[in-house]
Amino acid sequence: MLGLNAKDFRLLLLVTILVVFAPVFLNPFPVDSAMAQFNAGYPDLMQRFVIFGIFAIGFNILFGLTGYLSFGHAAFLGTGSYAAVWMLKLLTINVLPAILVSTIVAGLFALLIGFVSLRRSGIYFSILTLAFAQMAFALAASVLTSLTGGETGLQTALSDPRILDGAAAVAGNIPAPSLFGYEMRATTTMRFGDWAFTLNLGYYLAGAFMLAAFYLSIRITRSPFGMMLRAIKSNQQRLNYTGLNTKPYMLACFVISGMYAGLAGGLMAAMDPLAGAERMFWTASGEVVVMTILGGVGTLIGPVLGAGLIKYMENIVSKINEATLHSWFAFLPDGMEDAVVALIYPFIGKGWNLTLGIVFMLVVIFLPGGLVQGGQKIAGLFRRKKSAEASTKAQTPAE
Amino acid sequence: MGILEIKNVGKRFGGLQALSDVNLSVAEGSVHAIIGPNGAGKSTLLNCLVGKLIPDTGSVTFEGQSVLGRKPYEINQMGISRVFQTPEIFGDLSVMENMMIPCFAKRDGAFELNAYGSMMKDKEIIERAEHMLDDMNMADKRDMHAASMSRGDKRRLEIGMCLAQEPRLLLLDEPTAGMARADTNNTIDLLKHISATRPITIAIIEHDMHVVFSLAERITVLAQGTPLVEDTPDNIKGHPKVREAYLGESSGH
Amino acid sequence: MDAIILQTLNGLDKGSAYALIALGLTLIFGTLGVVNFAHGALFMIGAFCAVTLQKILTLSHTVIDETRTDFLGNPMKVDVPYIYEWFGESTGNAIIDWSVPLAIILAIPVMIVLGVVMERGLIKHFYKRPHADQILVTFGLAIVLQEIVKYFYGANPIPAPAPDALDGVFDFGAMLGFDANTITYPLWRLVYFLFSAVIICAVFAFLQFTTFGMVVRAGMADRETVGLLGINIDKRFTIMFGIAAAVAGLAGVMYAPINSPNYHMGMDFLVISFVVVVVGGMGSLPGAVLAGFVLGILEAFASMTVVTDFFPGINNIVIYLVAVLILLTRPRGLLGRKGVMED
Amino acid sequence: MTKTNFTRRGVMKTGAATGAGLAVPTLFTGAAWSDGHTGFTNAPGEGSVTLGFNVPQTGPYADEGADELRAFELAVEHLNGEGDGGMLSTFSSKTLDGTGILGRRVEYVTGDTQTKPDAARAAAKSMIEKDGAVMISGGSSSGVAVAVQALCQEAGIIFMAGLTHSNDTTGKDKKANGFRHFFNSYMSGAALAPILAAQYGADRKAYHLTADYNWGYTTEEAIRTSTEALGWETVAAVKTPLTQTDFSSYIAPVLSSGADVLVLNHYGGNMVNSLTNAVQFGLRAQQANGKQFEIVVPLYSELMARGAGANIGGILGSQNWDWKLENQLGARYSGTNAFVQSFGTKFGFPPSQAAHTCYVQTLLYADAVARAGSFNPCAVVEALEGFEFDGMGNGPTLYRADDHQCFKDVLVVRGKENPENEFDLVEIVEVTPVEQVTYAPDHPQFAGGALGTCNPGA
Repeated sequence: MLGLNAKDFRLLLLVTILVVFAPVFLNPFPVDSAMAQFNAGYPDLMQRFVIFGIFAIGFNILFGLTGYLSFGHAAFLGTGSYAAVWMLKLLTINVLPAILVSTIVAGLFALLIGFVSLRRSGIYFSILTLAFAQMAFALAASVLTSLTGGETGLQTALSDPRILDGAAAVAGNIPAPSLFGYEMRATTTMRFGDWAFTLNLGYYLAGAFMLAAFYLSIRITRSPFGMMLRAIKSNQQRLNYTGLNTKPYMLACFVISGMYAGLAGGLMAAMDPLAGAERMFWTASGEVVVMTILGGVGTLIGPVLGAGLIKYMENIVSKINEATLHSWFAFLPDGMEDAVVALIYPFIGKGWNLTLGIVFMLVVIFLPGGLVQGGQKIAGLFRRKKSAEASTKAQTPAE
Repeated sequence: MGILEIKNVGKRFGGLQALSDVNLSVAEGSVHAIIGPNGAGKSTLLNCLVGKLIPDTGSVTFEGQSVLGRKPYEINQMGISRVFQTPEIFGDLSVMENMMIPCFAKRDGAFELNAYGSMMKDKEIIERAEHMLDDMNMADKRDMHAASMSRGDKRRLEIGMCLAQEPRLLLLDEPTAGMARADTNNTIDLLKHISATRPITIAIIEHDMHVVFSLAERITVLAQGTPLVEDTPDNIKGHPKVREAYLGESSGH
Repeated sequence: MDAIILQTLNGLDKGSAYALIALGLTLIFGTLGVVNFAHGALFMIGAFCAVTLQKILTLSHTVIDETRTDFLGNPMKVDVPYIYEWFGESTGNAIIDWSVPLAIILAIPVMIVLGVVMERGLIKHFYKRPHADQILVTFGLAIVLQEIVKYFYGANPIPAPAPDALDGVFDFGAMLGFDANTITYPLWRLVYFLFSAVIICAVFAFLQFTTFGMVVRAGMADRETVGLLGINIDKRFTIMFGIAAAVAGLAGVMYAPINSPNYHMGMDFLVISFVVVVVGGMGSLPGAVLAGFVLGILEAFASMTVVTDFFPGINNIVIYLVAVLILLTRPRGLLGRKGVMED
Repeated sequence: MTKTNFTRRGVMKTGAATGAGLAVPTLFTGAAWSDGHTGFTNAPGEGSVTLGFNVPQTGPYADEGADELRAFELAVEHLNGEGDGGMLSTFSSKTLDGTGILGRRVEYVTGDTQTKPDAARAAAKSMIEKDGAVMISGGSSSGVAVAVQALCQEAGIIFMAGLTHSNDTTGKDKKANGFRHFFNSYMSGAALAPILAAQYGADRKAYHLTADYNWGYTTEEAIRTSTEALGWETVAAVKTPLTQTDFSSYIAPVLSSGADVLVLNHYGGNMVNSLTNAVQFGLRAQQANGKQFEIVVPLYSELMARGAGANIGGILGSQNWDWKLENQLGARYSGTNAFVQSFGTKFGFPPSQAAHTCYVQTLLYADAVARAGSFNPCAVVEALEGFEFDGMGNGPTLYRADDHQCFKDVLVVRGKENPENEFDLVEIVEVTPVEQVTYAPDHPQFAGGALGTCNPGA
């Protein structure tokens, strides 16, 4: 189906179901229960899941397939965001041109940086990409303030010209990004008894892009081009002596990966019209590296899982405060309640970074292949229980 | 006029004259061995042929075209394939994929942005690759992880990958180094078979006299960066200069 | 002229911090091939050794002073350090005053133990794992170390001043024949520079002249061969890890008076120190030191207004710009060896 | 626009009423706020109202964020009639009676801004979309304030800024739904300049080091303009990178430049480091142009002062508020002691100016809602615009309608040479009366941008 083998198609189907029903899956707890704190099914976070999913998928095309570790990938995300916000300011509040232009601009930027950085390999390549991204950050935050809005970031404004639809704006308020008049923030809530599920247009647009990006990444991985990229990771020397020029392969891969990042940046701006310099800081580049490794390098679905986990921690665990803890454990006797709260408190709220660090270490120590391997282990357990059908199929790469 | 013509090639590394005034002609369709003691410049010469090094002086032409200044992949696309001392294959890929890559390189050239087509649906490539695996007697290893094979199989696969490109000249750099006797003999048989069944020229750099004398039709002896003699194996065996420079020390073979 | 001398001093001073951190990092990263994202955290912990000693020395018991009131109008609680009771107030104050240099004594064992525990307990299992896994585990570790420090000390910087005797400025002008007060430089920064020079020399001497150092150097060059010789290289690498941690920690202790330590100071240095190591050339200790000083001096000069007037913003990017230029013209950095971490 | 009125509490009620059925999305189109509690984003239900407190919990400003959070907690307590009531007793408006806001119990959610505009917006959005917050407050940088303010405008939520000092927040980036109680760069300049001239003389030569980002620019401009108007000369203004930690190479050339005052337009970690470095280089001990060399830090904060330790001794700067204000300058600043008392009793140490502004903002919001009789943002905006109040610790204060900036007295403070404890690090030098720091709404330093109209969302 769709040019995919059965296994890949099943994976795509699974991801599609997850994306479509995410508002349900992510809100498993009734709205007023104590556990509602763990619900993640609100528009902003769901948008972030899929957008960072796109970013990580794109990064994985580079890192997972070729083994080239770019430590400056956030630069393309940032460039994409700036390009998108400028389109929203200058051309139209419709998000499609913004997303398109952000992808193209990030691709061109990646072409430039890739052309230079790919002259080196290994750690030298990583440091070159890092250096370019840090320069982009530093300049965007200071000297280029007129172009980037500096540290505050670039935003839409009442005075924006918006050549195509500037006149149509409601007086006194900046129009929200929209798709042919349908606003990205348009939201409908469906209620089933105590449960509420939020359906948001922006999320579904971003989700559609994510599915397309995911599908494309499967196609790339299974294509001759993808095989060449894996061959570069495996043995670049042999590839050269097999009459293949690795340079254009690497550059094409780098540009594709940069365009994914640009798409993610463009979508971020389309969901929320703001682009800040800190999106290009090395920690942002490091974050996508960590997402990919956490999920499973070189796997198709891993980076999306990694992105989801980190964004979940950042947005859910950081919001649990002491008062919330007390409300959870109110059923315990007073002394015990305080003890339990005191025990958990360092790991939540302002301590969410600590939990994040611990999760990184636990995953990498116990699941060397990332979350995907964890999933496989669990799946393996179930399979063994079901029957002893030993599927000793040949190891398929890049699952 | 041979298929490969090396004229007056010299190469210097700092104070060391690695090659000087090397003249060599490899006849089309022959099996030509280049032997010599350690440090004689064999590997340097080979690297000059494949584009890894550029000689300071002289010329190297393949089928009348200069190879100098071209990148390894360009030289390969001209029709020269190289087998390495330790088998260089794509260890992370399956055997089949290993074989498909040279098939793509042969058909699509040095770069083709085919990022959307499915590799497993390219009938032409798959047939070619499977045919080559059959040829190499490796059809049963089709789905194996290449890195998990024995050294002999890796060598066999590497040679197969080179042949899949249908090169006119196959360069082998000590193809049996570090191999057990049985694997060595298998490799000799394979190369003999290749030479007999294909319109291909083979140039081989070798240390192991057993291999050299089993395979070569002509032998060039290299010593201190310069060719000493070139002749048939029988004549080389008895040549006093060669004994003096080389065979004396490697009589163990 | 005086501006140039001053900026050179600044460059040497920045450079010595970079060089010290990069030196330790290159022992781990450049030679063991372990991408250690926790190295910055080790530097930070070093600085907090100074803070901790200061806290220990000022451990107090509370006395209620009925004659004064606090901001709420209650009787004032006054903290009296125990050290006053043991040594008297003036000696006690003198000891507290010297807490940063004294912290070296605390930092050396703490850092070596931390380094060894880190290597034996964690890093050891990652030598053969991909770099990606090393990044994740050491990054996780860095966050955990950082958050532990934040939990106990807060996010705000904590001042750890230099001893009064070393807190002044040194007048170079008089020495070099300029007018007085034209070229003055903080004493403590000079101390820092000399201190790093001593540490750098000590590490080099250690590697050069001891049997231990010879084996380690051989192990860096060819780990397998040394292993075959029956020398327990792993154990020595553990010790090397401890030394690297100690170097980072000492760099941190002595840095505390220059900038008040805070829990994220390690991350601020992490990226720069990787750049320094790579620009110096993977696997080269002299390269790391050289690159540290080169980048430090260039950073200092780029901040001069004559330079920024000519190229606005250059002071924001100089280190990275220079790194790019060096890596493009010298494929393996300044003094790098072939084949280390190139794939 | 199809934006459903999404309130968790509301959901509960209607959910119960309609049973397990599938609710049809309700469509609201510009309902007038006067007819009650619908027609705007996150209209609270009958029982409670949720406020969102968005403060830095990780990163360099985490301690400041923690102090803001304490103040919010306290404000919520007082609004709900718990604790000693704090400033409710001194506040000139008497609509708040300790029964929550409009009879609804105040609940709150918290988020982590990480002092990054992106993260701050994510946290704010989560409060708006998930928790149904009807007002967002807090923050400790102007970048964050500007970003979150724009978000709140878009979403139809009231934003009560926390610590943000850049002119832009109520200048070129001002928004109808956003309000700032904290003072700004211009006010710092206007308040400091006369006192600097009085203390150090009118013929000083100043050297500016400025953090290379928006807040740095506006502060430098404000201080330069104000001091130059009084006769000072600006020798040089050098921008320092945002991520700089060691300022030695920027400090070293200061002495030889001919300047006799160094102005550090830095905040937070930047300021702690640059001031520490400047003192290290012996600037404070030097003579230049026959005068004592001086250092000025336009924006002071207690936490920064703590980080810089003994280095702040004798250094002048400005503050929005200080906990000693009422004790030292009398009843004009009433409210101060009430707040300090309840904060100190609960947490054991005096509050910072960040805590104060967050506490006051929460009360001001609650009061505006109570006076308007509605949570509708447009009603709140109307109630706050031009609102004059007193008893919140800053003396008589005006929330100006033109730009939603508070106008009140500004403190000039000096670092104590020998502080007794880590919470009493500055002494109040003088208070600059509000008239001297007031400016026209179209002042060039605030040019560009427009409030727009209030947005009730939904």
